[in-house]
Amino acid sequence: GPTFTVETSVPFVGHRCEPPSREVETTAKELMGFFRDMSLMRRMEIAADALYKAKLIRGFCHLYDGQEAVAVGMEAAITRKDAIITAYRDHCIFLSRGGNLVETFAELMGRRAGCSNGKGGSMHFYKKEGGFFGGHGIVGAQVPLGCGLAFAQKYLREETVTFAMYGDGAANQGQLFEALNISALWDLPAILICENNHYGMGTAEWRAAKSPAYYKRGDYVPGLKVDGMDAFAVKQACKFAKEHALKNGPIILEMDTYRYHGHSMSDPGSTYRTRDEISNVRQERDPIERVRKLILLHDLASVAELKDIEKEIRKEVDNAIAEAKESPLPDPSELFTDIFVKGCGTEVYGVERKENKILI
Amino acid sequence: GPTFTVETSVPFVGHRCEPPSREVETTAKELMGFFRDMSLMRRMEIAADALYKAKLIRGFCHLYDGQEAVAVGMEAAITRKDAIITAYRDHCIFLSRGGNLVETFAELMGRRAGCSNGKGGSMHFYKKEGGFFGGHGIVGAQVPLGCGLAFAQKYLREETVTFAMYGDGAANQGQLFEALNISALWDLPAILICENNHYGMGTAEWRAAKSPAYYKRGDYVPGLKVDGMDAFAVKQACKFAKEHALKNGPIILEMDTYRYHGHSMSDPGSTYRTRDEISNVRQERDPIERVRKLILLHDLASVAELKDIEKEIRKEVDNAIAEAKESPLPDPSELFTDIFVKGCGTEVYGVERKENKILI
Amino acid sequence: KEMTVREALNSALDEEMSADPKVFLMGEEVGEYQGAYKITKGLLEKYGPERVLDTPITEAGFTGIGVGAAYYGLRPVVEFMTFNFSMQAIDHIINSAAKMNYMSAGNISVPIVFRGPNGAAAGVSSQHSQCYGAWYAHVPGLKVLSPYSSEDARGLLKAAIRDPDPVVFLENEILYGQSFPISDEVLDSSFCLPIGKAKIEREGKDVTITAFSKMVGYALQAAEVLSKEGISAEVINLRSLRPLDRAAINASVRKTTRLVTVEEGFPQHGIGAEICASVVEESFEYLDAPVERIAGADVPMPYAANLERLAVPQVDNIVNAVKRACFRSVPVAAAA
Amino acid sequence: KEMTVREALNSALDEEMSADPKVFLMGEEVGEYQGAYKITKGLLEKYGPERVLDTPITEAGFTGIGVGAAYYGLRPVVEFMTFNFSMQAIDHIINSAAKMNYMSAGNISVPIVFRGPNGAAAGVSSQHSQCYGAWYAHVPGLKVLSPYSSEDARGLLKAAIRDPDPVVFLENEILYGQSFPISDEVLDSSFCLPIGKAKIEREGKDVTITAFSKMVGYALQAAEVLSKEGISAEVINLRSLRPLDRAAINASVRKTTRLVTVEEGFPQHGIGAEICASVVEESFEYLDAPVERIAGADVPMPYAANLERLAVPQVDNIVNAVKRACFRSVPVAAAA
Ligand SMILES: Cc1ncc(C[n+]2csc(CCOP(=O)(O)OP(=O)(O)O)c2C)c(N)n1
Ligand SMILES: Cc1ncc(C[n+]2csc(CCOP(=O)(O)OP(=O)(O)O)c2C)c(N)n1
Ligand SMILES: [Mg+2]
Ligand SMILES: [Mg+2]
Repeated sequence: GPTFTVETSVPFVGHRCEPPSREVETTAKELMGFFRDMSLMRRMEIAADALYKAKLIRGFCHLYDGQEAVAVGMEAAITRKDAIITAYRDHCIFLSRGGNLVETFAELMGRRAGCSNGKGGSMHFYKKEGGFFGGHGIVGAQVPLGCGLAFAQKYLREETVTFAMYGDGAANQGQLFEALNISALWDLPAILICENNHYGMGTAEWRAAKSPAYYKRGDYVPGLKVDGMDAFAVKQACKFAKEHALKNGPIILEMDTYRYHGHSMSDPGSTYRTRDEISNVRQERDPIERVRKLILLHDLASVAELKDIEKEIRKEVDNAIAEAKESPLPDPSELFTDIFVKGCGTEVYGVERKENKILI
Repeated sequence: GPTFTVETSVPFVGHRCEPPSREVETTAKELMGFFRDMSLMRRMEIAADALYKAKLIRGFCHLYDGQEAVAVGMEAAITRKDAIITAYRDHCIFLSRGGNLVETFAELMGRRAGCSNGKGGSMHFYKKEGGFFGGHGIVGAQVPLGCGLAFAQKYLREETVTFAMYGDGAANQGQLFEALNISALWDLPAILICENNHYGMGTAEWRAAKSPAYYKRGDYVPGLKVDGMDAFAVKQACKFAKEHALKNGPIILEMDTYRYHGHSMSDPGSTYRTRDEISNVRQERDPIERVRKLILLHDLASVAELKDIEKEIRKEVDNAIAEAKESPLPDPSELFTDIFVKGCGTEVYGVERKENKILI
Repeated sequence: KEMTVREALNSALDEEMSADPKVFLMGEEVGEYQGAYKITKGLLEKYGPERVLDTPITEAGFTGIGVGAAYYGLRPVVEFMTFNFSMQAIDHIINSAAKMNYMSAGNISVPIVFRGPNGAAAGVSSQHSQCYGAWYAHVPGLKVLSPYSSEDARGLLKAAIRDPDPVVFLENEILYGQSFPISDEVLDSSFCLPIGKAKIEREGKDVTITAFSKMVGYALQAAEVLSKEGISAEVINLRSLRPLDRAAINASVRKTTRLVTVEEGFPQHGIGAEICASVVEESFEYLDAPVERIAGADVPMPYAANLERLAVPQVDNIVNAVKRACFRSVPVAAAA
Repeated sequence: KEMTVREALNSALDEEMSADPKVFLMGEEVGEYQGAYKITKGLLEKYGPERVLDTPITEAGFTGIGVGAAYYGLRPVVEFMTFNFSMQAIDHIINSAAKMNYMSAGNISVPIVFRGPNGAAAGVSSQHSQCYGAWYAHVPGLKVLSPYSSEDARGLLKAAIRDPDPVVFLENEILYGQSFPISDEVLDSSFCLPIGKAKIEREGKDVTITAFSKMVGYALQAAEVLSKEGISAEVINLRSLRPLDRAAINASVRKTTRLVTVEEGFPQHGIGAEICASVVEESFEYLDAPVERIAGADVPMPYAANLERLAVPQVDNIVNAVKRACFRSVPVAAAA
């Protein structure tokens, strides 16, 4: 289809770099795709919330609703040969990298059909063949890991880049500064994506960071502040960053975004912020509504057609859940698989070591 | 005696702060004291080198010659109620905090009369009653520890500050950035002293740091670049920093300095830098020669009188070594002391646990 | 009277803060959020932000600051949201805290407590389920405590805070909400338990079961089952992993002649291995059967509910191990 | 022919780098400085700065980068200047590397080697002397190797680099300069040792001595002394701490009926504890005497030469322990 341009919600703010233009090229297909993909993510997370409340999902479960524009905008700017690594809030990134709903729900419920065969759970989704390296539970650890992916890309002369995603809370972690220094010294094609949703658990950004201007926190490393609720701004920034990183090494993108849910399922998400704050963001900045408006503005679909798509998605999600529920629990023998790629022919022990051991 | 002023070698360079004046007040007594103290430090370190070569000192031994102006300038600006913590290159700081030569040499030789009763060795000198908290072997770890001392000073409303010293190599450590952020959030009276001697072991600063402007590395934290070979510049900067820290929280002072010796005794110190570089620093910037010239310029002592002081120091050092050598090795029972302040009445085991255990 | 472990820990913190102005709390979400697991609930309000400090998510930085404050003479209580995150700061626990009094020949002591939930919770997978008991108890200079009941929690935490040495205090998330009967003596603010002493939770004569933390409850349940089958099990609640109460353990085994060790952590170089070695060293001739070790499976913790259940000891596993130690027949386990 | 352990390690790195372009080295001073202990000498010159990378002194950062590169399929060899500094990066070794293949159900494997000197050197005091053998061997998902001789060093390091899983490779600084006889077979570039297999260094029939790293040499010296007193000791060089070669250890003890374990690290939850437990579990009825554990003293490492000597096992200690295990009389130790 023909291309046309949309303008980002607000200008980019650069740190040690000339920010890209606010005019973003797009197509009808892309716009409709953004709508569909973000709506699917939204619906999937809402469904996960319900499954958790129904006790079909256990432990931690960190939902991404509100932040969808970051996932789809980033994906629109890159290819599957580029790598992404993120923290525990990983369901939607998995989806954007080619993962499917059944793998997602099955993993969340600890079933065999899950993307990690039920062994990883909510925080541990991976899809190496789609350039997705997880899914990490330790705050900040994914940043050096991501720089390591970028190291490998450069080592192998692939001309691809890695996006390492982390939160505003994680942005204070020392290992991030260590990895950034090394990445800058070695010109690694590493793009640090700070998803600033303004809270790390119950702590507002300014209580955890003396300087919450995360796009500047690389100091000697360039940065860009981006409206993370605007998929087109994200896309533009990621394109810019990829070009930059291949030529000049690391760059930080701060995505100004918001999580609608609490931190994880045990957090109501309402003790450290006001309901007003949340509903204001929903009304003024929601990433899906923004795209819906653009679609209507450009007459690419009618209100009713968009509703139909949403209905379809709802069905898709319901079907996936039903299918995932059909998937059995992992076979008990799975307890002992995947410890190593290559066993050593020695015994591995279960709880009752006298009775419960196998050779691997 | 009457005060007069001397000018620092070069202007200070400020980062997010207005640097202090180059005019430094001093007295004859202070100048003579600087000469004496730095000469003593120099001589002590040279003697340690010889003792190491005579196999009387074992393991690591990191010498401070070349960097003496930092120790004496800092001490001149503060009181013993202020705290200092440093890394393994700690002999001279111990001295500046009131430690004596016999304790130093005895510790280096692992004798009972050592400041740590021979149990710590070169890297582990302490003198809590003099406000000296070590002596740490793990690169960078002393920085958060120092910020913790500052936390305690503030908690106890003491109106004192802590100087946390680290090298250019250590300056890239993530925990430094973590501690700085917390110190800035909590307005801790913590002064970070980066002793930039331009090498971390065999690695030149620019090979280890994308941005070797260490006084700026606090980003949102103010900093000052100081000629660390000029005791008066150091004194002026430390006075300035103490006032700043009590009012506004942390600040970084980068001391431009140089180590004459190799990193530790196994490093000849000449493979990664030229002999020319070293001798140039000795000729142009030596901290003792600088003070000697000032003394002569102001007619405070004659060339011969200064030589006499040096001779005296030499004797003092020799005597201390002789005395330290008289000190016996620790009693074997010391193996089991100081594990805890308060034992639990349980057994502690030696190598042969059946034969060699005691109740503590 | 009953009290949950959460209340026990909270009241211990409260009382020690009120008794000694040098005691303060720091950690992620300990203040305004009232603690990720609500252990510090109400303390910010009561003691103010100077003594209850919310930190950024930077364990190395804030733990180093805590240890430094202890060098200066304060008494920090550092909370790790879970002990998994203590690995980010472990150099400060080992090199800055544990070894300091020794290498300074007593010049600088380190009165600090590191506390938080340790080991497996429910459904939190590989990175959030590790037991650090054996690692910390490996290291001289540390005292390592692990409470089971509300009495333990109060008495040991108060002891830890009052102690002049660094203490690692390993709690269990699943126990936080569990209620235990509690006496007036234990509720008294002067109450304190000795460090380094185990508690015989249940006397018995046929076999000794050692356990700590949540596994004490499982061991007691197993003992109940076994008593119905005529086996009298003595259950030792270790309470202190370092120093380990070797005297109590060996005395019990000399009486019962049989030993089953129970822990949720990984087996190799675990708590059970040390207890076994201690008994072999000190009471070899008393042992009438091989020591039975029950431990977490030697695999990273899986998420799926059925695998997770297989990965940590259940009451049945303890019962089976005791029967093997007593040479009773045991139902054949499902093939692995 | 003879070869030092340093040369053995260097040649193993060289050969594996030349065989597989995905192998690269990173760490502090590994390049221009030729390695703090010269293990990587000449490799920068030969393979260039893209494959031999000097890092800043930021262990968490560069280890994370190494692990990430391994996720992508490279084969990093990460040097810690000493393993004491691995604590700064231990979260990446445990949570990012060891658990990854499991929690991703095999989607992401981690072919990486973490290597460097471990344990006590000479006169380097508390913070620079810790043995991390037991800690790492506690954790599923890791393979943990510790060479003694030049043959071990070559064969095990080559095996580690070729292995698709994360390997912790614990060297010993004092052994670097030691020479060992070496055969043509071992010198061949195809030479490789199996992971998980111990080596009987010396056959014997009266007592089994297990050891690893530098302590193998001490155990062999002790065996020599003992043979003169009519005691025939079998010396097992563990080589692999995880997986532990329980089969070899138990087979030997079943033959000799007596066991002495030797290690330089801290005793509690140490290597000896696990070996003792394994033998009690599998060969209890064969044991004719209590197991004797020889280990580092349970204190931080002191600096003074006399205390340091008391803090780590000496040949005499091993001889004494063997005699006790064999019920021979032992000279009375100096009172502690
Ligand atoms: C090292 C470490 N410390 C603490 C935690 C517990 N924790 C998990 S998520 C989280 C908050 C992180 O906030 P942020 O980085 O802003 O990401 P967000 O959850 O907002 O996406 C905390 C404290 C952890 N997982 N790892
Ligand atoms: C965490 C850690 N990594 C590595 C080392 C080994 N090491 C000791 S000193 C040193 C160089 C430090 O250089 P710098 O910070 O510039 O201080 P300087 O020695 O120049 O005073 C290194 C790498 C260590 N002690 N701790
Ligand atoms: Mg956040
Ligand atoms: Mg330096």
